[in-house]
Amino acid sequence: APWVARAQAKTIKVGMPTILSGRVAQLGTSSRNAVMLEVEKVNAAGGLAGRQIEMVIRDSKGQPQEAARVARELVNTDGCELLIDAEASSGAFAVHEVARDLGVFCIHTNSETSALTADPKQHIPNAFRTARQGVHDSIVGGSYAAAIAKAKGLKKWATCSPDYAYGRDTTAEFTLYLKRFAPEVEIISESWPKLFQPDYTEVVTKILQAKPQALYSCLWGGDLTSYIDQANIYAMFGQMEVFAVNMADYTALTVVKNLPKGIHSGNRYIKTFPTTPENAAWGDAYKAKFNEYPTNWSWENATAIMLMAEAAKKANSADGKKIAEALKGLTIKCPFGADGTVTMRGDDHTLVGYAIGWGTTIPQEPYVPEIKAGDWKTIFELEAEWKKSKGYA
Amino acid sequence: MLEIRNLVKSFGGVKATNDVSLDFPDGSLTAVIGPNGAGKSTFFNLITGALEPDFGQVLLDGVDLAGRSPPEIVRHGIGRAFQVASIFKSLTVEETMLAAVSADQRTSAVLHKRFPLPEMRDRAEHVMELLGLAGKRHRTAATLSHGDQKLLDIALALVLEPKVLLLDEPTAGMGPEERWRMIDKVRELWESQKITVVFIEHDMDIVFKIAPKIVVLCYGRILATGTPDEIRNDSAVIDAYLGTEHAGAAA
Amino acid sequence: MSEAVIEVADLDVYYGTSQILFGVGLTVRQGETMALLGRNGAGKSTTMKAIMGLAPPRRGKVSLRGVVISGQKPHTIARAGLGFVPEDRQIFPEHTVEDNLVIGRKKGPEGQDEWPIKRIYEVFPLLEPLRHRIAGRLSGGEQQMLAIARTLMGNPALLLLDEPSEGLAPIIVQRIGELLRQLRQLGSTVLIAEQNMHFCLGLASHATVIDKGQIVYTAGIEELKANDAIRRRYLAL
Amino acid sequence: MDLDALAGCLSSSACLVTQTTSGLIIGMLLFLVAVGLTLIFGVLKVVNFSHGAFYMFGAYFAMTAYQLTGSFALAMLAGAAGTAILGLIFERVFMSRVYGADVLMQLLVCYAFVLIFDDVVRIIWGPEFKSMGMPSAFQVMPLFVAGGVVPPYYLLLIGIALVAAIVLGIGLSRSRIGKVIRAAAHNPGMVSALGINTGLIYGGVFALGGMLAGLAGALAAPVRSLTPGMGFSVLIESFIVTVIGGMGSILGALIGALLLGLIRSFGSLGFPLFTEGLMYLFMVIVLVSKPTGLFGKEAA
Amino acid sequence: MTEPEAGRAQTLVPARNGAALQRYRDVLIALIAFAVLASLPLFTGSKALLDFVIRCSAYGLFATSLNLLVGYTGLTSFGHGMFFGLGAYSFGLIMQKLGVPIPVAFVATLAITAVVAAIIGAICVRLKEIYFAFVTLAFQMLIHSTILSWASFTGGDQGLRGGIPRPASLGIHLSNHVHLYVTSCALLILGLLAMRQIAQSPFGYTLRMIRDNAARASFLGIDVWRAKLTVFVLAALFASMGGMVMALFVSGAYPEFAYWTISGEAIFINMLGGVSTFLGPMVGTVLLLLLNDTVTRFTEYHGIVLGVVILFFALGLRKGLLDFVAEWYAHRRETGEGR
Ligand SMILES: Nc1ncnc2c1ncn2[C@@H]1O[C@H](COP(=O)(O)OP(=O)(O)OP(=O)(O)O)[C@@H](O)[C@H]1O
Ligand SMILES: Nc1ncnc2c1ncn2[C@@H]1O[C@H](COP(=O)(O)OP(=O)(O)OP(=O)(O)O)[C@@H](O)[C@H]1O
Ligand SMILES: [Mg+2]
Ligand SMILES: [Mg+2]
Repeated sequence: APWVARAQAKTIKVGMPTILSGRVAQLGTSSRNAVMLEVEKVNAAGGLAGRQIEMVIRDSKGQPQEAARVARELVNTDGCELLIDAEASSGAFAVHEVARDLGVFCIHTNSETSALTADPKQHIPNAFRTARQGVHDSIVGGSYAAAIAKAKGLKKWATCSPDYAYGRDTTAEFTLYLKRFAPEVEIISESWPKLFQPDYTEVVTKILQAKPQALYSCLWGGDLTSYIDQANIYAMFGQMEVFAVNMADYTALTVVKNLPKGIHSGNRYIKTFPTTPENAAWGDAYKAKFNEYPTNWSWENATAIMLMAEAAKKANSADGKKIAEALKGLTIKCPFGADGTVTMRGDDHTLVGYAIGWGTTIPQEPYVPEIKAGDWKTIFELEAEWKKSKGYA
Repeated sequence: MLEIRNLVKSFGGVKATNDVSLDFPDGSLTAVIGPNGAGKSTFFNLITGALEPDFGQVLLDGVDLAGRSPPEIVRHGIGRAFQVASIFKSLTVEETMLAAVSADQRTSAVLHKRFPLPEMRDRAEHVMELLGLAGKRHRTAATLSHGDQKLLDIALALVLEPKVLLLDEPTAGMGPEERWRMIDKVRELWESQKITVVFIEHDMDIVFKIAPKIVVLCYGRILATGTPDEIRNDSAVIDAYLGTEHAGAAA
Repeated sequence: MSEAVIEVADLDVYYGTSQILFGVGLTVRQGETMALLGRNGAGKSTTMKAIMGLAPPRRGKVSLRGVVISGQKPHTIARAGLGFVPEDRQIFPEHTVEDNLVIGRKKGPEGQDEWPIKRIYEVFPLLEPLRHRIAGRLSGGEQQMLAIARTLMGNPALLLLDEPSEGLAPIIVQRIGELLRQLRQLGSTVLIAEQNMHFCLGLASHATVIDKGQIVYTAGIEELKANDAIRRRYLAL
Repeated sequence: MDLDALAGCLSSSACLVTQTTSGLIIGMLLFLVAVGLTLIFGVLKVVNFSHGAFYMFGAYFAMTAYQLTGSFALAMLAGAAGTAILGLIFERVFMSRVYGADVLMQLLVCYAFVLIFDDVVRIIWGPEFKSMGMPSAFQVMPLFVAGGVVPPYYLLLIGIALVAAIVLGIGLSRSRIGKVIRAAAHNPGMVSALGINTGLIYGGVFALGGMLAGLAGALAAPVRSLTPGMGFSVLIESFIVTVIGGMGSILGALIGALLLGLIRSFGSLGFPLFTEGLMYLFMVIVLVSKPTGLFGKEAA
Repeated sequence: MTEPEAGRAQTLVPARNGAALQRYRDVLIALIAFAVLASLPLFTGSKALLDFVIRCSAYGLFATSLNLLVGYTGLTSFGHGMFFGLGAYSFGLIMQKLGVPIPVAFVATLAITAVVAAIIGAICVRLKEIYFAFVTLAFQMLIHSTILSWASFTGGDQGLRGGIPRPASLGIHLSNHVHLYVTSCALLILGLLAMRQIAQSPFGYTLRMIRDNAARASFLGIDVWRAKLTVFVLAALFASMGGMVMALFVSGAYPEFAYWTISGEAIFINMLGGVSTFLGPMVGTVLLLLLNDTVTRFTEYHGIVLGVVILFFALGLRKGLLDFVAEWYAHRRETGEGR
């Protein structure tokens, strides 16, 4: 019929609820930037199976009920056929329910909560995730930290992480793998500041009291920089080794004025890791266009567009169902891949093979000169074990 | 009969009510006078439960009410009006009356019927007529004149059909004409309703004219009790309160 | 005839949408004590508030020694030389007596400073021993004296007194009467609103009667005492 | 729950000193914000929901001044003076129009400005968080007092807050202007009838309150990250402080702030997962046993 | 007596059974409103419009219930949102963990809310004014903290995951969009009708007395504490209903539902719409949601836009929209009749 032809020819609308205001607006904005950067490329190359992508991006203010509302509206009113869910935790679960309800194709790009894809109860055929996963991070971080603990004899550890699911789960998993690789380690003190807590004085003094040899923290963003500033004036960094998984992120690295040397951190997005020209070029292109470095959320969203484009090509269709089918198990070339590729794992719809590693900071660019890459083989093994222990597999 | 026995109340160091004992027989009309700060309003507050006495008894027909809550005391039959008219500013006169009746009929917590219930009407109507407020039934209380607000306050006390009515300066802030109209109304009520009335008043012309019995409070104590003539000529009262203008000789 | 201290002309005042004053006009001259008489709700307090700028008039003007003051803020009017003692005294209950006085202190419009605190205590000897007491714990009469004294601290050219005898024991009323007579002898100009006729007639030199927001009668005090019709009709005497 | 840690700390003098000073530090900064709040409430009867925004502006002004001049003193001055001016304008142009209206209307105006101010900051300084950095003069080793650790910068902070507390406390109770302000709190109409410009007092009090919050923001800027909306959590805590202390009482704000600081510092030892809840619980307990806060006066 | 008074007096004198009539009128209006809303899906295919009405139901029930406290009783609660959250969570958890029929979960949630509200209310209503406001806020934050900390039960900050099951019962399939829509409308209308009845009952007038002058009310024999507690619990029930509608809409419950900002929004809605008319909060709800949905489409600086709109209401009208209209209308009628 003629109207089908017209529908085929017209643009395809992709809806994207994200957080453009409030405390994490910076991250939402960086997600939007990355998406726009990639969409331009895809459109220049002919679009999704011949249809030009038109992004419809809406602010959810970080409220789950708004995220759900916006997602529904994007599909029901604005005629979006695909969704990119660039929400943090609870918003992602809310959009996930919308995707379940409406059956619309959806890629979660920012939620690192493992359960979102690992838990079979959450599984729906039309939803995927391109965000890094907490458990992957912890396996790599744990083994890295264990090696240093062994080498330097760090037995007494303290933790200090934000008091919400991400902070608690990541910390628990990190210590799990740390102890697995270095059984002599003992956690002697735990602190759980609130998310967005402005003042960490009591936390800092508490840790100083405990006199640990090493400290693990998954504070991030402004909370991490506040914490560093406040710990600095207590001269804390000279007294223990610090492992802060979210330190090596440009949002934090470029902001801290007196960045202590030698903080151990996992990579978030950094243009020097993986050390490939593609990655460096992508980082520079982003910086040139938006006058700031990409964030962790940027690469995750960019990857989503790359995957969608590739899947559409494979399916030769922009239809959500077909893209979803093609996406399963799809491996594409990608600047953020550990070996130059990333894969959308077929059985649990989550991204694997992305670059993941740890290194230590210096106060100026490139900030983390050397990063030791994690080993995906170990990750897969331990992940499978972890899934079993959680009853997911 | 309302009997007060050894009532004591102090605020910090000040003994606002200091061992007061008084009897108010059924159907009596008594004026309470005394210098500013003598403890007159405090005395009323103690009787009505607004304040808890430190010591002493408030016996109404033999039941001790001292220390009970205002709603309980009201339900035993002691109503009061206030020195500064205490009303519901956004309700109309009629609504005010009806709501007060509702409280007295124990229907103030009824949820499933519409306000007003038919059985509230007659009493509210009666008291509005009695105090001449019927013509202003649809006026919001806040827009009433000062005198009408005081009347409404008294109407609130009356509509509960109390055995004892305490009026704290019912004529305060009124001009001479309204003052007399108000006090005539009080006397009329007293005569027609056969209730016990106790009122506080600073206008000696009024007090001496209508009160058969006068109690003088001073520094929390009873300085004197008696008929108008006795009080007028009591030298202690003249010194503490009356001054020369209202003293016996002048009257 | 002595100089007019305050002239009020054609004052209309509204509370919200209801008009309270209808073209009120009156004049008080130097050294006079003018009584503003009328029933409840006649508009006495409103007139005073309008003069003070606390109830801004919609029409008409108020001038103080020829200078128009209506339309100004209350504090400007007070600085121009008006002193106001309101109906319910409005002392500052949490401050001490002396603090109340200190808050009221200001120079007169011509920089005169006729009422240093020492003189206040001379005129109000009862206040001196109470100077460190918390004003909220004073008796009504003491509070009334304090309110008058506090206003005098501001060296007003004209004193507005709204029902100074209200709610006070007879003996206190008597004492305040004596005080006001004393002030009058000292040459103060006073506008006083009253319901208590005994009190007022013995004090004032002139009287103005207001009814339903309109001035209905103005005369010397002796003339008013002689005019039975007016007294009966408007003052219920 | 970790009551052993708490008990262990209570029996060690070093820990006691460190945690007490840490409570003091938290409390004093909170006090600076809360005292402005309580002052504004005490005088204007306005629950200033936009107070956190003044704290935020103080921090941003200080950061900008510091970046431009490199002088810490100028940065503090910019934070305090800038917010004072902002407070004055805010009160004179907007708040003064809703006096006498419903309390919730005033709240609404404040709330509108919370929204507006946050976006204004976002437009001027960007959505990303910033850091001012610690001036090198304070990048020194912390002091050791009786086994406890105290950074010199925090000593400065405590000093400034204490001076503010004393000056405000004495100023309000002794000076004529203080008496006038308290009187205006009670009865603005009468105060103006005595020849005092209440508008000026209101504006002045708002400016003073804003300035104190701004100063707190400026003092916090070197050790906290700056972001739009940063005033928010501080605001909630200052509300708890003022309510515990009794709305309108300066002494109450001081005691409330210190108590809250101590709860935080010792609570984080004993109840690391419920420190926040502890504050609310404490507030509930205080209000249930004393319905107008520790030093609050019964509303007349 | 001025003319308008005379006019009103006449209409009210024979109104002996006017009270009952008024109730029939309210029921009639409710039926018409429901009929109009329920037939909406016949005329429009716009799912967004239906979504909008569902959200209006949730927020409308919640905001109107707050007005029972704020407008009718003079109790300004900063923590009313706790019952919105409580409703959403209790309902969600019951459905997820017990799998009972929806009406059972509905009633059970109301029962839970009543118990919790009675306990919290018993502590709160003793306090006055700003202290009441803040102690309710403190309780809300306590509940919010609990939801966050008790992650094993509530899912912590991630909310109730995995959706709320919506099995059919009584022939209603809530997983069907239109069924959900009609059910929400029915709950809204029933809730509003019930609240209207409360407001116009003798108890409603007791509340007004307490608002104006609680001390005087107690001297009329009213147990002020009990009346306040009763309305606190009643209001909580309707807020909880709103929370359940919201939980059904998003098929989940999130800690944001119990955060203080949700209370703030309800206050804000009340101020926008007006607190002295019964339907003011409903008007405010529609206004705020419309504003929110349109402004967020066009700018991420919605704070400024929203702020300016609020300022317009607060400084320009100085009252809620419906209050303003009502006053304007009354004024017009008065001057009109005066002529
Ligand atoms: N709640 C209270 N707290 C402290 N002191 C009080 C309180 N109520 C009254 N007082 C004090 O008790 C004394 C008696 O006051 P009360 O109001 O009974 O006097 P009164 O005789 O009614 O005076 P007036 O004729 O002026 O009304 C006064 O000194 C007053 O300051
Ligand atoms: N705030 C107000 N709002 C509306 N009407 C008011 C207000 N204040 C006073 N009125 C009305 O204005 C009229 C004049 O009041 P005003 O107080 O000036 O009278 P007054 O002569 O001082 O009476 P009184 O002797 O009772 O003090 C009265 O009818 C009163 O009801
Ligand atoms: Mg009294
Ligand atoms: Mg008057």
